[in-house]
Amino acid sequence: MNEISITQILFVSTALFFIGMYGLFTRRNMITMLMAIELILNSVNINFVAFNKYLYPGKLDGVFFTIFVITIAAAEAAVAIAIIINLYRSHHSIDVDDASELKY
Amino acid sequence: MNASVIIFYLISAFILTAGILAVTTRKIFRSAIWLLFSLIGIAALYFWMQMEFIAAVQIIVYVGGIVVLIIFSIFLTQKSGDEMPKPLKSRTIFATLAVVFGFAFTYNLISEYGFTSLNAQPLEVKVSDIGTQMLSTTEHGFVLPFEVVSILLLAAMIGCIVIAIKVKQQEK
Amino acid sequence: MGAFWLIILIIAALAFSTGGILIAKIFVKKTTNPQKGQAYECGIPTEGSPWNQFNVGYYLFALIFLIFDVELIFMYPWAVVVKQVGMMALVEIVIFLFILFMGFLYAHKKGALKWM
Amino acid sequence: MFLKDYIKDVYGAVKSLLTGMRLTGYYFTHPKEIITQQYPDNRDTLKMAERFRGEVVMLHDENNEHACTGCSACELACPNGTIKIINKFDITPEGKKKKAIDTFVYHLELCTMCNLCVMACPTDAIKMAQTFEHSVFDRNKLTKKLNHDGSKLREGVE
Amino acid sequence: MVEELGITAEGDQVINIGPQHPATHGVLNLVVTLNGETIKKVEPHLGFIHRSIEKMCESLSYRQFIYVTSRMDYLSSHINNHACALCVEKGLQIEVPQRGQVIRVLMDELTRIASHLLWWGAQAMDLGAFTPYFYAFRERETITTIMEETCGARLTMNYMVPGGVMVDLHPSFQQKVKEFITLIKSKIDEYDELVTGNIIFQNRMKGVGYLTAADAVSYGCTGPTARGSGVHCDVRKIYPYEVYGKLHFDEVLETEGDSFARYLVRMKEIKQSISIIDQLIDNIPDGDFQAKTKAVLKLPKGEFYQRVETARGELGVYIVSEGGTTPYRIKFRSPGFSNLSALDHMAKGGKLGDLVATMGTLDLVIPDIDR
Amino acid sequence: MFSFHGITSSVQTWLNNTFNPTITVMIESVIVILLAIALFAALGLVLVIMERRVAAFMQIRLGPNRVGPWGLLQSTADTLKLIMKEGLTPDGADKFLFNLAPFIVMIVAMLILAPIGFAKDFQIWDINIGVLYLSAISSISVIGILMAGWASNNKYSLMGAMRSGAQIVSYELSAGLSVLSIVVLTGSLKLSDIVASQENGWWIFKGHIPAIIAFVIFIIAATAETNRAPFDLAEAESELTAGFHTEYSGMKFALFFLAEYINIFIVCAIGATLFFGGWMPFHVGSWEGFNHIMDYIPSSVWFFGKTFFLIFVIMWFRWTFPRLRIDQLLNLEWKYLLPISMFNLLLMTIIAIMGWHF
Amino acid sequence: MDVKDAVQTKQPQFPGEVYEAPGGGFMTGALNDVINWARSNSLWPLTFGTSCCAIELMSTASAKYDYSRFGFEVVRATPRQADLIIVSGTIVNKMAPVLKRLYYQMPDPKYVIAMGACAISGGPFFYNTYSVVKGVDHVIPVDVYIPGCPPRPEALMHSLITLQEKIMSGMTRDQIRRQHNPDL
Amino acid sequence: MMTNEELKNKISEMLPSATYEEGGEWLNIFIAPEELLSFAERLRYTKGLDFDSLFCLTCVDWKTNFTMVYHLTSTIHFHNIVVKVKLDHNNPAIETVCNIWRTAEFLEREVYDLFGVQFLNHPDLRRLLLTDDWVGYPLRKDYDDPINMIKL
Ligand code: SF4
Ligand code: SF4
Ligand code: SF4
Repeated sequence: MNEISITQILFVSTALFFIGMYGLFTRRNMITMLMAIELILNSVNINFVAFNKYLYPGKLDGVFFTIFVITIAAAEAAVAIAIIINLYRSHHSIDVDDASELKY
Repeated sequence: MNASVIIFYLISAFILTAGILAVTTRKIFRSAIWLLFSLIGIAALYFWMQMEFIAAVQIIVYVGGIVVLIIFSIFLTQKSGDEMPKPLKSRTIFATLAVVFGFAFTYNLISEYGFTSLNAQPLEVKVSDIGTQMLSTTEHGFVLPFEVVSILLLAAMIGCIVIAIKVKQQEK
Repeated sequence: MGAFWLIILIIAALAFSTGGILIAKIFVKKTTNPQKGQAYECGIPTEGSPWNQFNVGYYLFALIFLIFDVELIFMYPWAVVVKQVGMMALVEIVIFLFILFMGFLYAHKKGALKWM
Repeated sequence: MFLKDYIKDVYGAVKSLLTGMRLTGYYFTHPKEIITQQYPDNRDTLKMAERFRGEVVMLHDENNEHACTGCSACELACPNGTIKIINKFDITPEGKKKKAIDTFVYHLELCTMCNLCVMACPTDAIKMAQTFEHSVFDRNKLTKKLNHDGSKLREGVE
Repeated sequence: MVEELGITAEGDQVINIGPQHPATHGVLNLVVTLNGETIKKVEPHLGFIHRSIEKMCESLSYRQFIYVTSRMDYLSSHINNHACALCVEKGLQIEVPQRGQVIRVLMDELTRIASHLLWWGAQAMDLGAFTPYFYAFRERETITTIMEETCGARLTMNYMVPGGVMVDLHPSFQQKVKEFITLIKSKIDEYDELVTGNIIFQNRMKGVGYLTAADAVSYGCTGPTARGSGVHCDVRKIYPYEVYGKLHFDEVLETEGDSFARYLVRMKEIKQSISIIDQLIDNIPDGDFQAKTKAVLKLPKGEFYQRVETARGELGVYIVSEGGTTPYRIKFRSPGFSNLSALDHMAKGGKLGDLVATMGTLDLVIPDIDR
Repeated sequence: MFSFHGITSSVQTWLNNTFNPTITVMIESVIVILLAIALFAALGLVLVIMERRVAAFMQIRLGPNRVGPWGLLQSTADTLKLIMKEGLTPDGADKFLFNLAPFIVMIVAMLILAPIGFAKDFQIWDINIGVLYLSAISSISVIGILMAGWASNNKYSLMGAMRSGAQIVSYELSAGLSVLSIVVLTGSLKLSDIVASQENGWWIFKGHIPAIIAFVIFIIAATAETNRAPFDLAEAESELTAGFHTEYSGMKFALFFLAEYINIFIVCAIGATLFFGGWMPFHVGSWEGFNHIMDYIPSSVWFFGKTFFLIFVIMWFRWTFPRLRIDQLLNLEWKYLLPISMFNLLLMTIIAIMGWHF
Repeated sequence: MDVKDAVQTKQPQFPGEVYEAPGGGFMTGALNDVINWARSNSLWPLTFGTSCCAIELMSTASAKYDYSRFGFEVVRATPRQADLIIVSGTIVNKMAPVLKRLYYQMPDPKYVIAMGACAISGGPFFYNTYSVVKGVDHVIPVDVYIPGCPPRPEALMHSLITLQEKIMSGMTRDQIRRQHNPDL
Repeated sequence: MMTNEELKNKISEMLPSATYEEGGEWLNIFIAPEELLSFAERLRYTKGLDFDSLFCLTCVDWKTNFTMVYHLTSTIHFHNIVVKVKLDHNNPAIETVCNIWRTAEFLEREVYDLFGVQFLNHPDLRRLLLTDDWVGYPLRKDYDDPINMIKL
């Protein structure tokens, strides 16, 4: 375990972040975009945990932040999906391009 | 090179491959499944970092909740068997370039920065510690966020319901 | 070294399943005909694809579940320390649960927990 | 008020479920209620009801004689052509031609055990047997000849 | 909430239920349009067991055609045979001797109990409880044994002939039936404990598959299906045949019109049948069991219609005779056919699980519908 | 009386003395793999034959009794046959996911085994988040089912899968809450701690009425989470023919079948651990003599005895009750089980804080 | 419709496909015996009943006769998991393609029992009917025939035992036919 | 409950053109095909008649013509009548009654399937029992199918 430095973990999280970014850029489907956002949030979580683990091993703040991020991610996902489904029902499409004229 | 390192590389490779597949597959259901694997991989990473509690939370919330919800919404909103349209060429190229440069830049920054790794033996994160700190009302306690979370959840729930039921009025 | 045992168990599961599936692959002689691979639907050819848009009547339940699920994970650390912290923990959780229960009642009242 | 109804609901539901479980539990703990007859093992003691209709047989006595005159009444009575009577003409000692049965073809695979042929037979030459173990691998095996080889009409039966 | 949540036609799935499906009790094909779990339309496709019985009967003699009819509604095979025999007798104007009549009625009622028992087991099985099926068959086996002793077969007895019954009762019949009656009276309570009172079962059955009385009449529903909606339609009461006119029994009526009402009707009908058997079993008159008939039957020119009450409802036999030895045209008005036509109406708006429950309470026998 | 503790430690020391650490670990892993597979196979065989015999006795018949002595080889024959049966993959299916799904289900079933204490000191990994780990891992299995249902390209499968998704997801809440009410009492998530805390009496006896309510809710939720009747909507035979595994045949089907039984075993094992003290013998407060006698029965016997008792209860449910409808199923959870278990948890908290339990 | 063709070209030969007993030739001796033993003792029937004979099939399942003693009670509703079709009842022309499809959709090895007069030959509906298939062996190959209308439960069990014997013997349909009629 | 005589009088009032056939158990009324729909409506809704249940609908092939036979009963008064309509053998067609008695929808489909009688304005006239590609109408007397029908 000690042979893995924090940089390596950060590599993973950064890569994951940009993978999420890529998805966000290329996908036009709201659900897939939501998935990409989840990836981004997760990369952040990895960072929190890694920092907590390697830099402040005595504290728990990173852990708490992670938990709260997960909580917020869940709430966000729930609301986002409710919106997506609502949008689908009124527009019959969940493509962002189609929904751009959305007023409310 | 010991077992732990190998496992770390395996997990990382798994996370990244699954992540890449999740954003590139054109079948939306498979995309959700890859996302799921990526998330499970992240949970495994937490396990590897001996943050079992976070790992379990990750699995419960993401795998048991969010992904199931995403899958349901996939069924609800589209033909899950159809391939999604290919993203525009220009957009793909732009996205790839942006992402590669961004990544290179960020990673460069990270590796330049010398993290002062405290070599204190990492503590085992006990659930009871989390609990005590969460409930404590002292300066480092998290009781306020804890209660605020409940309000956040309440708000989210009401939001969902309002949004979902809004259609009801529209239809009438 | 907990994660190690998990991997061992995964290997066990994989070995078990692959072994079983491979035996049949190797030993069983198969017949083929065009109908064999088609979807089974009581013996009548399927009309339309199941991979069409499908109305999942229970997605609202899943939405609400997600909220409660998150609530549940906050309760695990709480439950562990309840005995040490004592009355304070009870008060805090009662507030916590009460707020959520309001949401639950709201959902109930709005009919989100009714079948649709 | 609401709470009271709620509790009542739950109580009633649980009670009804427990009643059901008591019944199945009763049968589980009382193996003597088991009514299974173990078929291939009870072959010796298994007795069919005497009216049970398993297949049509032709009665032959010890002299290998039967009572079928070949009148075809059964063939006519049979609703689905299970019986085919093939007649031949014997020359009686007096030099007269006499109709006699050559083959009584019985298609067991068609027969529906309806008893009409037996009722139609004027001489009671055929009757229903209680056998039932007719399973075969080959459908052709089910077409039977009911009169035994070399059998002949019993004296005095018209 | 169905309309309220903006359900689109895009979410519809068309699903085939049957022909090979455990819930259709045979080879019925229901093409169900589903939206999520909610049923929008049920379209029955018949004919997977259409055996052309009506055409066949045109070439069978009046003695022979009766046996085919026991293959129609094989669960009430006796009653089918009874209807045909009655219709032929009506044409020939034969009076069946008292003993014959009583035997016929006894057999009818035993058949009805057997049929309802089977239905009860199958209904529970449709709803996912397997054990009741075995209990129901235990009692049903007793009936089949009694039948087998007297009639010689377990299911397709072919016991009724024009003019009476084929053979006399088995000597042990009376005693065995009495034993059976005492047995089943105690077992019915068990059934109630296990199924009728069960909260899951009640919730599954109550309030699903509504059928109003007017609809029931319009769809031509008969038997327990219609009586569950409060339609007075028991042929045994309205147009009594054989000795039914002299017997005391109630026509079971429930007014809710949902699946549970139909369920209750059948359960109570078992009790009514028991009481009929109770009345008759000690009073089987002596005498002939069969009227004298000619060897070859010829119906006079004309049309004859006879209706009886089978376990599923009103069975009509319509014979058009040209005066020959075979019917010119024969038509069976089968109860299941009309009952099935109401299924779409009953199942619409319910869940997939309700469809199974509703279909169960119609007690369909597919060969009876397809003929 | 023999105990696993002795065996495991002697094996461990022997290995440590004979080989170097790496090889020791490898040998140990092989042993664990073999044991796990053997346990799986044995459990599958035993549970299937048990279910069939239990069903038969409740249904006043004999059940399998002709294959092998008393029919004990029936499930062996079934398994052999299934292994030797062709495994079809439908043409229209998403082949990759279709073939992956049974593995997922299997892996999940296997992973849940890790923290379960089969006997005294016989546990693969006494993970410190114990019960949380269990509910986390078990929530993955829903993905396997959803995957199987979707990939089959069959309408029945898809509907079954979605039903089971909604169902498993919902009942996780009340299962979690009832587990929590025991955690409140023990103050630890570790399964070994939970077992240890029941040394002088099982929680179901010590925890007053709330423990009993929690137990009832737990067993209901467990039945629902394992897709067992009366909650077997995912494979509701009379509605969806075979639900999510409609298109599976041969060994792949067998894996689902096996996983179902293993899951039953696991939830019952959890139930036994939480409420009946796991491998802990039956102890009554301070009756030293009595407790001593009870200790003579090996701990594994206690564990399996309790687990099989719970399995029997679940089978009893299955062979007694009709199936619920999907909306009733969700109703039951959201209208009854969830509020009751929340309330129950608060009660339990009060008891725990006040120290009213024994 | 393929049935009509099958009926039109009424072959004197056995109409179904005949293939070697699976596994045959590859493994020999004891292993083969074990597999045949497993197969013969674990016949899972498909829920398939069309008419009256299905009721007797149900009776066979019921407590008094209880074919679960042989391990047959695992009735699968989907052909993918079934080994055996008991064709209990009449097959009409409209049903024949369905039956064929169901048979085809079963994974190998698979067996068929024709139960009752109708399934063997059309039985009571052999003459003067325009819609009945005159024997299901025009549609799918049949292993065991049981006459009767309907065959009583014991008869059905006898046929299952017969089928078990056949599987144990490891012989193909063709071989058995040859054994019975050497001149074929 | 009305006797056959009373019914006959009542119906003669309603539809003078109807003819009657004697001898049956119930009153047999012959009417012309065009009159069927309006007559049926009146039978169904006239107070005192209330023939609300069509319990049997069939057709008889008399080689020269088809006769549609409607057996009606009233679940209020319990009287029965039989309405018969003669149809042309070459081109049998008649109005549907499925708006009056819903059960007629299936029954008419069956008659269409087996006899080939066209029901005008029927919502969904398809084959019911036979496969869609079946040739011929099997219950007609002249139907012959040498392949499937083995004559005894
Ligand atoms: S069996 Fe009887 S009826 Fe038949 S041919 Fe012989 S004598 Fe005549
Ligand atoms: S029992 Fe019936 S079907 Fe069989 S041969 Fe006799 S008359 Fe024909
Ligand atoms: S053989 Fe007889 S009992 Fe069996 S299906 Fe045919 S007619 Fe019915």
